[in-house]
Amino acid sequence: MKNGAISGRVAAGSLHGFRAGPVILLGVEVNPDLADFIPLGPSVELPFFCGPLDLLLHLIRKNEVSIYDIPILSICDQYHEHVRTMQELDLEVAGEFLWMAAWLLQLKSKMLLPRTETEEGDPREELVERLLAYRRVKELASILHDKDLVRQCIWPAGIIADLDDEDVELDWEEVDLRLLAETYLYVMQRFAAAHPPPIQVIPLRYSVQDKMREIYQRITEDDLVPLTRHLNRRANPEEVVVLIVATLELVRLGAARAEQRLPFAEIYLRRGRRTLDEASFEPPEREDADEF
Amino acid sequence: MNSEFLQALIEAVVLTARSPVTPEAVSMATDREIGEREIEEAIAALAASWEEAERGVRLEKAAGGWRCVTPAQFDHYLRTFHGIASRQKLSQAALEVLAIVAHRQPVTLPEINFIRGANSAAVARTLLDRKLIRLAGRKKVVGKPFLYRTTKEFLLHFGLEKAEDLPDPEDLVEAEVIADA
Amino acid sequence: MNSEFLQALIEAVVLTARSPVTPEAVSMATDREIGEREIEEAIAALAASWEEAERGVRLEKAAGGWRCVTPAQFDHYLRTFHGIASRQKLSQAALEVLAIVAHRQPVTLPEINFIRGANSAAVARTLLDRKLIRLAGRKKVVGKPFLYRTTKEFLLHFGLEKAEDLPDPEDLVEAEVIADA
Repeated sequence: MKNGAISGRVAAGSLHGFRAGPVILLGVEVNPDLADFIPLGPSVELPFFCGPLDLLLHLIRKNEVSIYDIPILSICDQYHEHVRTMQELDLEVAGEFLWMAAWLLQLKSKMLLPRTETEEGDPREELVERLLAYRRVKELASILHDKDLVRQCIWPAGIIADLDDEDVELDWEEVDLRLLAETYLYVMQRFAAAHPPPIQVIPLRYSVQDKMREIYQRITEDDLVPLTRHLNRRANPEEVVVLIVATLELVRLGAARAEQRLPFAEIYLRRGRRTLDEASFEPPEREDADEF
Repeated sequence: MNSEFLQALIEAVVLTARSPVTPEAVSMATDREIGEREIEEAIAALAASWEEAERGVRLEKAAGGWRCVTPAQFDHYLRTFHGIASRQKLSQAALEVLAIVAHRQPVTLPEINFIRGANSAAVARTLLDRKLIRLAGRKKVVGKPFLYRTTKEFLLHFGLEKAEDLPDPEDLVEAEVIADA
Repeated sequence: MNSEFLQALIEAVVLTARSPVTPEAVSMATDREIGEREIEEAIAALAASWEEAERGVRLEKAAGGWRCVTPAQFDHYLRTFHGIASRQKLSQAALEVLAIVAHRQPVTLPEINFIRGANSAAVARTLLDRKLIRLAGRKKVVGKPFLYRTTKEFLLHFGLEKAEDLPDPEDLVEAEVIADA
């Protein structure tokens, strides 16, 4: 009777053991507090499946068919229907669901074809094997789930012995490659923090005033300067930044006008209402200049 | 050393130890004056006496040794006292990956993915972070994928002495097939 | 809540607490169902009963609360026990030196000291004793310092065939690579 007892527990739906808990929409776990506020259109609640095999097992169970004799035609249609609903709900459908959909289609076509003598075995064989293996995993996972719930309520007791030195010690058995790598990265980060690279002072290679002069001269000569094309010729980002600042400064002073007909279209620079003399391009005096 | 003193000593040891206590280590602490067998018996007697009376702690055998834990009925009060709102439950995907690693260890991620029919990389990472699984070298096949094993933390969390103590899923499913027939 | 349950609850609290336990905090853990006075009495009764019998722990009043301590007569045994337990442990410093040797081998002690910002000679000696690192010649620089490498025992523990199989630490800590491998 031992077997009977176990099977009774299994058949009683321990495979569904996970379904309780938070509101779970297909593929997305939703915080129960927020579930009411998620606009979903018509209220569709689908159970959560953590993979295509999970979904297939659910369909087999729902249809009350044998795992060893899956009616591929109808299961395939239901599977596709389900994946379609997932897509209609705008839920991200993981690639593995689509891969299984393709496999089922292939099996369906094989089942529809008349069986030839030369063909060996049932085309469903591999699928059955994988479902059986997965069902075992789910069974064990269900046992772990029940244990997890109980074990979460248990606290390790222990007092700190006065004679212990407080150095954190690690169980050598538990030291794995990842901990070793994490420790290495931690040490190197600490080293980098303790030894910051020396600050390099790079002299400015472009001055705003020079660029203002350059653009102003071009506007005066050509009257029309395409800004983006002008900028594109400069590969150095430092120079591009200085050029843009210089352009904005010219527009602010009224020495240039910028025109754009359409969003994202070329920006043209024209002569402004003000004429600048050479003195306007001198760097402004700084009050605190003496301090440096 | 009389038996009362030995029991008190064991109590002091398990309550100050940071990981499960083996009778061997206690025996060594007495300079082998007391044998492992005697200590094992004393621990078992202590565990039984704590189980009988209403006590705030009990002794359990897990991960190859004995450790002190609180009974589940105090969880609510302890969480309030320690200010811990709630604990993160393991997701179904995490439980499936754990089940595969526990049952087939050492096992690689591609193998886990194949059995689950779903990508399990993110889940494996979470389990690594929670120290329920660990990396245990690389498999000597093309690409040298990492091998995974369960940890001592896994055994402690699920109250197991060793991973093999989990029921064999083959048995469970076979039983169901017999019932179906 | 009967008095036995309350005493057991107090036991669970004091044995999981990391600092002295006040009656007020226990009262709050019961949602003020039990008053501070009643809890103070229960703690005192518990302390007295532990004092009477030969026990591995006793309760003492300290810093405005109650805490668990081990009686002095067990000190010798506890010291020995924790000494034995720590033999299977690795200190954080040792893990750091091991990580540096593993990922930068061959490497000299002055280099390790420089990276860690701390003298690592004693730690390196421990790792040499445990056969996790080994000497591998001398570096041809001033002072000709010894070079360190990891050992076969090290590889065995991490399930690797050769030191070159050690993954790039950056990659290993990223989830994607665990998946690809």
